Amino acid sequence: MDLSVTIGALRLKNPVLTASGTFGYGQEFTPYGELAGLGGFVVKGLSLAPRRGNRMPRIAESACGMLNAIGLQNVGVEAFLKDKLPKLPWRETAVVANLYACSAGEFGELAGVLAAEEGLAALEVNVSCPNVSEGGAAFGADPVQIARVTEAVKSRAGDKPVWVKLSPNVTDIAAAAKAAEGAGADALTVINTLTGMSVDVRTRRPRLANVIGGLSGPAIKPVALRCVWQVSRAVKIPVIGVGGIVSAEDALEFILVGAQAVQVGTANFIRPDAAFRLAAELESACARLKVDSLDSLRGSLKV
Amino acid sequence: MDLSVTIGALRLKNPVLTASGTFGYGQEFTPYGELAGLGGFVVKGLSLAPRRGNRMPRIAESACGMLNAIGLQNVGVEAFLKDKLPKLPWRETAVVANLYACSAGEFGELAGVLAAEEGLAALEVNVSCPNVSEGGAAFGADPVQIARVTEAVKSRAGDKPVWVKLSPNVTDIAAAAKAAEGAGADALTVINTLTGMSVDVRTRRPRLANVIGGLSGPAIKPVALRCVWQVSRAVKIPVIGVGGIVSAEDALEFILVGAQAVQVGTANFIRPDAAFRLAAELESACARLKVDSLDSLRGSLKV
Amino acid sequence: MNRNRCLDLTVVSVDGFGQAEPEQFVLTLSSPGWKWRPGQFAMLRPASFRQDPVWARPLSIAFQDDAGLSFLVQSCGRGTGLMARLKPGETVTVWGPIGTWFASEPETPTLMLAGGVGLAPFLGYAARHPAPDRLELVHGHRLPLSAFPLGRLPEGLGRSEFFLDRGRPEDVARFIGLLESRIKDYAGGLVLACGPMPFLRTVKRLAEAAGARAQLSLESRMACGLGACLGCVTENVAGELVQVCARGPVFWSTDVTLAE
Amino acid sequence: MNRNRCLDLTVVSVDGFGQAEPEQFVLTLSSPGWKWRPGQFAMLRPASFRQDPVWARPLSIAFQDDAGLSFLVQSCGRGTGLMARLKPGETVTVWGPIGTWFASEPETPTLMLAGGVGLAPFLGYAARHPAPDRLELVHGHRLPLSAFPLGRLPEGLGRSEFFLDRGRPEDVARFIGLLESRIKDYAGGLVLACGPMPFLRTVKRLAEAAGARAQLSLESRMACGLGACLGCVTENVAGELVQVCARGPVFWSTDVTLAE
Ligand SMILES: Cc1cc2nc3c(=O)[nH]c(=O)nc-3n(C[C@H](O)[C@H](O)[C@H](O)COP(=O)(O)OP(=O)(O)OC[C@H]3O[C@@H](n4cnc5c(N)ncnc54)[C@H](O)[C@@H]3O)c2cc1C
Ligand SMILES: Cc1cc2nc3c(=O)[nH]c(=O)nc-3n(C[C@H](O)[C@H](O)[C@H](O)COP(=O)(O)OP(=O)(O)OC[C@H]3O[C@@H](n4cnc5c(N)ncnc54)[C@H](O)[C@@H]3O)c2cc1C
Ligand SMILES: Cc1cc2nc3c(=O)[nH]c(=O)nc-3n(C[C@H](O)[C@H](O)[C@H](O)COP(=O)(O)O)c2cc1C
Ligand SMILES: Cc1cc2nc3c(=O)[nH]c(=O)nc-3n(C[C@H](O)[C@H](O)[C@H](O)COP(=O)(O)O)c2cc1C
Ligand code: FES
Ligand code: FES
Repeated sequence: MDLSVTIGALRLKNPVLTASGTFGYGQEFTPYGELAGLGGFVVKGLSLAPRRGNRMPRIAESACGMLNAIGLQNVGVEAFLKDKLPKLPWRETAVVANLYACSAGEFGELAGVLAAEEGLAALEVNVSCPNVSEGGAAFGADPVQIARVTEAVKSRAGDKPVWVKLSPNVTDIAAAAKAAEGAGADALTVINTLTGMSVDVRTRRPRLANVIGGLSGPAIKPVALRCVWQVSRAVKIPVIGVGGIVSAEDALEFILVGAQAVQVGTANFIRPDAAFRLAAELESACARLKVDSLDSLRGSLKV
Repeated sequence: MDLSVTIGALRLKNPVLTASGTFGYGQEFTPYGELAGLGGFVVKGLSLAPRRGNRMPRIAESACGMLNAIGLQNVGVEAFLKDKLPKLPWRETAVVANLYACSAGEFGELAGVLAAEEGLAALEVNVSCPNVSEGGAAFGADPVQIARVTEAVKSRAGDKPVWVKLSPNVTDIAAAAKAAEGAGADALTVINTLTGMSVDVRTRRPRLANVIGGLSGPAIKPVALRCVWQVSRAVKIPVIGVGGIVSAEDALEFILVGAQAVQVGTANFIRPDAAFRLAAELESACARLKVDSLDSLRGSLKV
Repeated sequence: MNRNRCLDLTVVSVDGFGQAEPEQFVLTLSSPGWKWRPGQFAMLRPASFRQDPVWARPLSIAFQDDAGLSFLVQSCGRGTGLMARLKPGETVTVWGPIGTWFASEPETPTLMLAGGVGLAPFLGYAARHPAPDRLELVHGHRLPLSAFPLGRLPEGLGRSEFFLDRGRPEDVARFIGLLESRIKDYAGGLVLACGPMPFLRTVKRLAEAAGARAQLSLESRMACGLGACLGCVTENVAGELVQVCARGPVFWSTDVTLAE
Repeated sequence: MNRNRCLDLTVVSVDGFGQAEPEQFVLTLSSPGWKWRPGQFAMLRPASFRQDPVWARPLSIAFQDDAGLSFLVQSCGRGTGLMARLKPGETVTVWGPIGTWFASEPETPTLMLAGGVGLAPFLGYAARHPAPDRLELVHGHRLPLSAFPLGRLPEGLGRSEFFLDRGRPEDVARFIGLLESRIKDYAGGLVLACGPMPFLRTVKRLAEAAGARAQLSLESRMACGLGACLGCVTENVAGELVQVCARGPVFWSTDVTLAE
């Protein structure tokens, strides 16, 4: 069975990617599987300058999920290009950069730095990080801002495909999607984390130093599926589904509601070979669930 | 330990209510506990005319949660007042009506019908039902509509306290809260369900006939806590916390982030005596968690 | 009936039936000493569910004896899968007995129609019946017969078993033929049916065509089992949506539409 | 070191220690045949977690012998509570061995400081040490000593146990006094510590005051155990936030700030 998919001009050997922030820079997972077995992977969010991130504690568990407020700690784009990217098997699988910035200008600059990198298959724009207080949330919530950021990245990205990653913490995600599409996005990644909170009655403290954080994992799958369905009906560009995917059947559910490909996030913590296994099991899951081809499944939900 | 709380002028013997739609008309639960042991209960959403609700299937499970798209099936306000309310122990515990309508005018009319009912302790306004396609979602998303509906209900509610129940499916729940407060709401109930979806790859059908539905249960607790925290910092009126509460410790977490009282929803399906047990265990949970009084706990989160 | 309560019962035994696939087993819990009638069910929630899945599972009461309260369960998903792995001593939260029951008319020739695990309520029904020779059972099944505790059925009962090989269309057609011929003989009698929805639709159609009085035990996804959540409704002939848990699960065939 | 893999191991035994409250137990899994060093840990995820909780749990490797790979676990929450209920034959997904380890300097007098279940890595450390008479253990504990598998410790080892009665302030103060006096004797030696964060801060302070070289095994909430999620970081003296899982868990005391 042919599992390859195209996202615009980009061809992936299979529709299984890993989600930004849950897969480090890829290298951390090499003991547990072959990166080349994945359709691709998205590295941890990159900013122009290195970022220290939020104070500890940064993670907490919740029912069938987890909260994080890492605060985009990262080595900065220069160190990434110098120390990380050269070691990644980008000839064998798609390596996608995830861009984080706090203004359209900075986003453009970041895109400019990355545009010429032959090792990168696409640029994913994180307009929706709900963890960071300095304005990240605002981008994701406002279609006008989304359009501005998308344009800024597109104008500097050369021929790199630009994926815009949407936040579910909005009243109308279809409007956000259309704004990104209208501004030239090549694909949309749906969804980033839901904003949540966890507290400890004993200590009377929040379980995250940042107080609020991003909810991810199986708990959010119904919200992610709904968003992917709404977005893929609202736009013509491909949608990459993410949120609570653990099994091959989960991945197929996202394709059924319209996703072109999927990303595996929190499941990488359930077991480090989760994404590799999912990719390897996709074909047998299709057989079991009587799916002839991903194309025939895609968006075929009978409503 | 004094567990009584006041919500505006209304005094409850304890802060544990049950959530609308998860507790029928109260009567269904009498084999499993004493209604008088609750601070109060909110009955299934009422509309002017009886409503048939959505097609089947109407419910589906998800990881640590469930989806529902009941579509506000109810006997209508007349039948409720005639057949249900007289049987309820409203002298011993607070019975709260939950109002559902599709326009400010209808909401006002409903409030007018209920205003004189001595058996009702308060009116809760459902501006946020995400299940119903005919405009319910729009109210909850738009502060202007929320204000209009709140005013319409307040103007006809006589001296009944009016609680406005907010949807979490918005970009800015604090803005929604302020709109309701500004329009005269006596309290806010936070939150209604998150909009979600569930599908079956085998049949390629949605698991809800209505396609989308409301996500509830432990899975959404982090989102509910975050909303209660944001809202209770944004307004001066009392906030009633709801979303994923199962244990007495969960309830105290909501009070810690600012809630005056709580509602138990999906947990009533985990076991039918859940709310009764929670109310009964609250005092010992306080002792175990070193909470001297609910007042000292309320909003005492150290951030 | 006795006042319902929510009880924490203890697993007495989980008796599987050899090689059946999917698994089918009799789950026996410490006896709550219920007064119950065949056709009624209970909501079961093993402590091992924790918070996922959130709902209890509805199961027909199969029998209650000195050993305890027993259910015949087919493992077909998350919840019943967890039930299959229960060990003696574990806790199961239970509420019931719930709902309506099958009419018992000892003088009336009565035909019991069971689809698969829909056999469950008829184990108790047949055992209680004062005159099993006026009872007949037709049982369509896809699992080997050894997967069913047929030893529980009384002597003297008329019985036909029909093996539906993975639901092959030709088998289904022949099974419907068998149902039709048996139901015809009960025009003046009573027909009781329990099984999956397509099976119940067929029984309803055939019984009404034959002029036989029929009761159907309906299945539906359930959250509360109390009539409160309105998640399990079915349409009655007055066009109302009524709760299967509280107004059923057993309905007269002519009272419900079974519309999709 | 050998290439890490994610393995599904089988529970060999769960040996509790009588009446200890909270429970403490030795969990033994079928041996993966790891090469490992004391101080390293593994991520464990029983199949019984299903999707809740989502994370595996980090546990120090206590020892590995013919019986299998063993961990000393204190049941203090959801995850360890589920581990306490594991039965032989159940599956536990494991990845490891992970992280840095305690320095082994057979010629150097070495002081092991264990807070509670922080004893775990020292079981393997002491067992492997060629000259246990150059080793000393100070163990502060709130559970009865019978809750610890002290029989695993070699002969000849210097040992002092200190009972902290529910962490009473006066006991804590006396325990700190004991630590201080013992650490002083290792100014030219090596101090190794494993236990809760306040305990590690105290050891760091005392060791640095005494001029003793000290290694600390840090605890942190962990999601991935791979250095990927950045959820478990601690500050090093260069002011960077480094992953406890990948750059630790064992750090030289002078390399980390332990700032709150
Ligand atoms: C009144 C009543 C009596 C029942 N008696 C028995 C019995 O005696 N023995 C027995 O084995 N089963 C009985 N059932 C069916 C049983 O409740 C379901 O098989 C069970 O709830 C499925 O749970 P699960 O978690 O294993 O499957 P899930 O993972 O929840 O679902 C597996 C499949 O079963 C479907 N399903 C889920 N719940 C139900 C349900 N309540 N009814 C029908 N289909 C469902 C799902 O849509 C899915 O396709 C009864 C159901 C009802 C309503
Ligand atoms: C490198 C390392 C080695 C460890 N070795 C052992 C060992 O050998 N034996 C042992 O019993 N424990 C050990 N721990 C601690 C153990 O991982 C935690 O006790 C466990 O993860 C708690 O899980 P839980 O679900 O039972 O508790 P939870 O319900 O998750 O939490 C209970 C309490 O423990 C805290 N907690 C949660 N996770 C951790 C954590 N990873 N570290 C510290 N506190 C935590 C929570 O904040 C909460 O206060 C080690 C931890 C690390 C990081
Ligand atoms: C620990 C952690 C860190 C994350 N960091 C990023 C990030 O840097 N950039 C980003 O766009 N999304 C980030 N995310 C969001 C995920 O990429 C993903 O959108 C989200 O977790 C939902 O998917 P899941 O439920 O499969 O985890 C992070 C998520 C987690 C759990
Ligand atoms: C089956 C079901 C029906 C509901 N019906 C209503 C309703 O009629 N009116 C309303 O305001 N909220 C309704 N809700 C929302 C709940 O009152 C509550 O806000 C929500 O479920 C979150 O709380 P929980 O996680 O404790 O269930 C319903 C929820 C469920 C699960
Ligand atoms: S299951 Fe809730 S009404 Fe029937
Ligand atoms: S636990 Fe993920 S980086 Fe250490």
